[in-house]
Amino acid sequence: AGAAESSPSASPSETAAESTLSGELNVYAAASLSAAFDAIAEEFTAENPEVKVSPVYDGSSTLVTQILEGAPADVFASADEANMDKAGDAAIDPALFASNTLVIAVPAGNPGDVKTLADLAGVTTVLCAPEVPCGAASAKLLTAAGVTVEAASLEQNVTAVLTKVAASEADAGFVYATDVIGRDDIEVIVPEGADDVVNHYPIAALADAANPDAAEAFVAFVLSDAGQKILADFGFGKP
Amino acid sequence: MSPGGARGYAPRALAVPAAVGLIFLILPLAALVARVQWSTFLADVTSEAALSALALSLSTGLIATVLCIIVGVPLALYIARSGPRLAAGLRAAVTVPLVLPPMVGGVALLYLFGRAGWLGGIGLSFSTPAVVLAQTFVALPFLVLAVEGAVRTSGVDHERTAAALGASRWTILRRITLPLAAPGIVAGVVLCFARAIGEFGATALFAGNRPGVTQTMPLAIYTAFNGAGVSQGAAAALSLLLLVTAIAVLLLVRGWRPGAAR
Amino acid sequence: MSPGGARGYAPRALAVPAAVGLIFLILPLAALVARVQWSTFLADVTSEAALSALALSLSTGLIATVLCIIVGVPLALYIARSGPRLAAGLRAAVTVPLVLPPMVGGVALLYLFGRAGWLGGIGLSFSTPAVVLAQTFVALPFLVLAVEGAVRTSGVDHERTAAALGASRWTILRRITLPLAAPGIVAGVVLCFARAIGEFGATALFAGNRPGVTQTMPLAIYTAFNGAGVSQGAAAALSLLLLVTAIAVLLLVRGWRPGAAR
Amino acid sequence: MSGLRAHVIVEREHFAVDVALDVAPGETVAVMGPSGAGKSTLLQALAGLEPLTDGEISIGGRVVDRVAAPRIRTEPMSRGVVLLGQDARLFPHLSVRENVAFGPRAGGVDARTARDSADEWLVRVGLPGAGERMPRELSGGEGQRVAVARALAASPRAVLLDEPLVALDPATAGEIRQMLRDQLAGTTTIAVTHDAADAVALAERLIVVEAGRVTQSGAVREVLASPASGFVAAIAGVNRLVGVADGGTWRHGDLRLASADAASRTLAATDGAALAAVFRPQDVRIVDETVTDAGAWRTRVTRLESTLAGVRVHTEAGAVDIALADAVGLAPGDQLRLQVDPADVRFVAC
Amino acid sequence: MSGLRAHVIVEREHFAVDVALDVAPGETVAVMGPSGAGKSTLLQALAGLEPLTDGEISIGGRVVDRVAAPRIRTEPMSRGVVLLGQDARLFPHLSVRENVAFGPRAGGVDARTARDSADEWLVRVGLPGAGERMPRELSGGEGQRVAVARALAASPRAVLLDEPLVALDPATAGEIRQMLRDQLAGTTTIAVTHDAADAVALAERLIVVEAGRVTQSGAVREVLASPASGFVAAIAGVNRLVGVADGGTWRHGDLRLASADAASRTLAATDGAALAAVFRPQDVRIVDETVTDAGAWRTRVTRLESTLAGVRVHTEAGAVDIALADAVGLAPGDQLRLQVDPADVRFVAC
Ligand SMILES: Nc1ncnc2c1ncn2[C@@H]1O[C@H](COP(=O)(O)OP(=O)(O)OP(=O)(O)O)[C@@H](O)[C@H]1O
Ligand SMILES: Nc1ncnc2c1ncn2[C@@H]1O[C@H](COP(=O)(O)OP(=O)(O)OP(=O)(O)O)[C@@H](O)[C@H]1O
Ligand SMILES: [Mg+2]
Ligand SMILES: [Mg+2]
Repeated sequence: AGAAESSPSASPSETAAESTLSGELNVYAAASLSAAFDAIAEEFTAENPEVKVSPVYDGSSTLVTQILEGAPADVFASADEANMDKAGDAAIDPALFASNTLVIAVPAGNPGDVKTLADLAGVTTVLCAPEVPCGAASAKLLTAAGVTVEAASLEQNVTAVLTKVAASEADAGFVYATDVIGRDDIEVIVPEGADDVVNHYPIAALADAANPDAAEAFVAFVLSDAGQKILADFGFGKP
Repeated sequence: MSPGGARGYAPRALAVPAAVGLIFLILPLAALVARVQWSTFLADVTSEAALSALALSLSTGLIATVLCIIVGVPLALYIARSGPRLAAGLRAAVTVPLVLPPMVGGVALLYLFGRAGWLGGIGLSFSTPAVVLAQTFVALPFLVLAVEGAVRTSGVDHERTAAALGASRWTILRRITLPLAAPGIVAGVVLCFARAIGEFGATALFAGNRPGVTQTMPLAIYTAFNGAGVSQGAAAALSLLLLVTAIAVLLLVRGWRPGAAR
Repeated sequence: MSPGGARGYAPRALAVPAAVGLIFLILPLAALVARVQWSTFLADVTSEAALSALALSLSTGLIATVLCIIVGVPLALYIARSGPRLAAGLRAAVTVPLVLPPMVGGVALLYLFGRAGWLGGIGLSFSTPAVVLAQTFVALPFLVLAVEGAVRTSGVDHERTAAALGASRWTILRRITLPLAAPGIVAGVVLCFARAIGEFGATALFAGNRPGVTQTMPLAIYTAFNGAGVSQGAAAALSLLLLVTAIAVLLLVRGWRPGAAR
Repeated sequence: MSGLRAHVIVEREHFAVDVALDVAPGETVAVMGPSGAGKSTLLQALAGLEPLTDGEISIGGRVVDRVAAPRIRTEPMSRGVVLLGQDARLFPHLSVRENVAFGPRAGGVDARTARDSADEWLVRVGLPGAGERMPRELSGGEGQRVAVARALAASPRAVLLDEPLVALDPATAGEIRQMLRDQLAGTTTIAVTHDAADAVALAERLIVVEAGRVTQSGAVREVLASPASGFVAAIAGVNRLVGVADGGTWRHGDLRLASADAASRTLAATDGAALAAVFRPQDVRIVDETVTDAGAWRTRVTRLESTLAGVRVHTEAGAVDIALADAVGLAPGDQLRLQVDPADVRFVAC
Repeated sequence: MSGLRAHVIVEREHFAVDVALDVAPGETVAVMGPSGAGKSTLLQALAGLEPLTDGEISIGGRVVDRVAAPRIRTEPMSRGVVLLGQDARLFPHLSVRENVAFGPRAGGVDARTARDSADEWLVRVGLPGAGERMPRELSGGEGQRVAVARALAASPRAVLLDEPLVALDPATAGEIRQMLRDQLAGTTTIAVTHDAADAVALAERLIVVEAGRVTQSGAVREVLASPASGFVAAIAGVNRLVGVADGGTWRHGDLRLASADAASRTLAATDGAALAAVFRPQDVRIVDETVTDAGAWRTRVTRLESTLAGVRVHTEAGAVDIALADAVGLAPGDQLRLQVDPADVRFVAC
């Protein structure tokens, strides 16, 4: 499920050769992108040594509010399309650059003995609130599977779900695949039908960018093969 | 009380920074109110979710405040009457939950009372008592420090006089110490209640966000704010609702206007 | 001062709730400390990001506290010396930012100082001054209410005596009013600084989360906590760092141990 | 140095002060009156701590307080008047020396000079070396003396003293009284006191305030010698019986006194009017029932009071001082016959 | 009703109290002493507000405080003793009635009864109808009286009064003194006072405390009549000159007094020893330089003090009371020749 409104404009090597970009580049990215974007920023800086990338990570809705109120952002990478939509005209031609799928996280040792989506109905399960992206996705997944889960709590974000699971407070919860990379206190079960409920990440340079050229270049880099490879390394799916 | 006397002799020029402070506190609120979508305001604040969150906030906030008073006033008295070294240590301990970002406080509570925690047996998770506990944890320091300051300021002379008249320790507490420190205690209770009712981070992590059970007003506001596709008007409306209610409660509490003395 | 006297006559049984309160405040912290990953602890707390966040937190926290003192103490004095009705109204106004979930406070500040805001021209948002402003906004009420309680408790008699000795209003303020209310002012400053340094919600929204510029310790903790793929050990370690530093600062401040009187 | 001229009217719910006074530059005036008469209220109004309901206060010829238009209200600190209040109210967070140096410091004196002058004042009030102590480490009398030192150290144009010698033993009080006399010579002073000895020792004039009004005023000894009210008689320690002048004699019940020398003019001039007879209890004798001389009367004992000199027997009509031995067997309710030599009696209009 | 027996030792940095006393059940004892002598410290220790450094206190035969093992320390509220402190310290947040009713209420009396008894006490201290007022609406003397009422209303087994009549005018003080006498009859009482008249009127015995020690004690009049120290002479208002007994006469400078009747035994018994001569200033006369009779001496004027009766001339050796007119032209530094009738002199061992 990719969107092809934008195409990679230049290969990384080309950019490096011609690089006349400089200055500071403020990248506002969803918190779940932090690890991946740190790596991308490093790579990007290697190619554009005069550009200093300053990533700012927070919840997408917080970031979009700030952008609308004049935050000095050049690039906005949202964790969902709804928040990118809120940015409206402030974002120039948003492009999808990654996707993420839900997994069932259970505490190490799986005390609730969860194996399938159906098992969630019988154990303490926490979900994201339906208003937030991960909650909407979880609901979609459960509905598709025909499972009704009485959530013990409707968490505000994925981290809260993870925390509850890691603390064995809940026996299971839906989180994104990328959230559990490298955690040894959590076990992951990939539920059936997860691939049908995919969350897409859009990115865009911003109309008010103080450094529009670099912003455009950064967006291009994320969408380039090099960028995509890094994202894949951090568990993100193809856009 | 002569007016001149009761007002003391603060320099008049202080009115300037005082006004600056007041304006600084009020202006953002005005900006917030200006952004409320009045078209959906009524619907927003009378939605069942909003009202149940409000009811939950008020009830848990009040219970937490009462709990804070029960354990906090004794703790404040104890610190106020300790020597300087012990008092400094105790104050530092009390300051801890204040400095901790509430979110971390919530995690700490989870580690303590969670299923896998040291006191996991209590089975508090995802329940209303967990909300109260989270609020108590973050609000208690405010009560303790404010009350301690007031008790220390009011001194022990009147307590000694009461003891010399044969009053028991409990009588002294009830009729002398607490009434004399009343302005400070009122301040402490206000701080405590306000902090409890506005508490978000610790509650979100420790108690979770279950409508009707643990979804307090701040959680509802946060949800509204983060809700995809929803404008922030609802969040502003809910904030206003919380604000007005909290202040109404505070104004209703009789002690809130301590006057000079009864 | 005789020890018996200085300690007053609080009922001994109060030691029980006081101890409960103290334990309740300390135990979660212990649970948190128990979860710190000591293997990565040193690396976590000495990372450049952690240290720059800490420095930013301390500097902005201290500046915000100073600002709060400058506008808050006058405001507190003014409220303390007002009649009961006016005082109640002013106190209600001061309570506003306290009740507002900090995130909403951040939104309000953004509405006020943001691009489209009434004071948008100043261009404060998303800069270090914005952090200070956010901290001041959320911490000011604590200072004001605590100081007001203390000033009210200490009364005006000594001010009148000083006036009758020919002291100017400023002299009275500096040498009588403030020293007499010192315990309460210390309490207020502690509350204020702690709240400022622990401030998260309003800062996150109003100032943003830019490392080195607006990423204070609580934001760094939040980022560590929310960052994908990272365990919460780093967040716990950072919390501990913040905690220890804040308490060290508070213990260093001389007035923090007011003793009985100078 | 500046005179003080005032008409102070302060009205409270159940009480009003209405006192006019005029103190010449450098003069010391004593104010006496029963408990609750309004003395402290008067001083506080003069100092600017109590707002006037009406009236006017001028100090050194300058109006500092006026209720009528144009309204004037100079703040306490700008009046150049120092008030030593009835409570010592030392500043608890300042050392004794800092307390005493407070006034000079507030008046702009540099720290060193203020400190030295504070130490001198502490010597004057008999507390050398107490400078480092904190107020809570002082006894009641020591605190009172520090308060006196603090007030005087402020070197005011005028001083208002509200019972400066209270809480002091007679020996210390005598020394401080002497010190006040020396130090206040030439300073306009109003001193409220409950001890006639203070008034006599310190003041030129005495103003008696009762229930908010001036009931008598004049040279101290003159006022004490001709008490216009029972209160003044009590502070002067004399009997005061109100009777009528009646053809050259004075009558009160069965007591008749003929005019003796000096009093004759008064008696004659006020024929038919109420007139008070004033005489000292020590000039009264208990006499036999058989004595029917002039100056003898029958009365009933109301109470016995032990005094330093012996026993004062209070009766329905005057008190009599007797020796301890003579009081044996005397009890309230007993009938007595008393006598006074008309030569010892002063007649005072009332 | 219970006696009080104590040996109070309180040590402070620069000061120590070491006083033993024994008050019989129902007895009233007065304590006098210079400012800072330790009187208030003594009362506070007895009340339990000041910890003992050493010693023991028993009330009604029960030990309530003992430093030596087995350590005992009964709290103030459990001693059955009420202390009226030197500061009135009314509870500012309670009405006058609630202040007075505080003790009874704390003692378990029901609200109505306590209220009624408070009103009765207010009548006794001359403040009927003041029950609804707040302490800050009282004058100094009114506050003092409310504090007295509050202390007595607590109906204690023993009462400790620290200057109960301070801040009161003589007329009111007389009434309250009488009231105290009536109300405290039969209650064990220790009253600190600065006024010998209070001691005479209220107490059977007088204990003089100077610099933390008892310097004299005994029946009130007996102590005042034979002052063992300058302080006691000052409170008794008498001259006290220390000289030596020398073969039946007493010498002090050029003053020689032969034994007069009663004193002869003392003089003879203490030959060669230091001995104080005690006589009243009003018994001294200023005489011509030519008078060389016994009982005359030369001395220099140190200061003049105006008194109610006239002028008291203080000299290097004793004071003399003279009439106002006679003081004209007299100044400090003048040489005088004084004389006293040996019959008016008491000799006191020292
Ligand atoms: N703040 C007040 N409000 C109402 N009445 C007051 C207030 N202060 C004093 N009074 C009353 O005013 C009267 C005069 O009080 P004031 O203190 O002037 O008396 P005083 O002459 O100094 O008496 P004392 O010798 O007892 O000190 C008293 O009846 C007192 O009860
Ligand atoms: N808390 C204290 N710390 C140190 N010294 C003190 C303290 N309280 C009183 N003193 C000293 O102890 C001595 C005795 O004080 P105390 O109050 O007993 O005197 P007092 O006899 O009551 O005098 P007064 O007649 O002036 O009230 C004084 O020298 C005083 O300075
Ligand atoms: Mg008075
Ligand atoms: Mg004393």
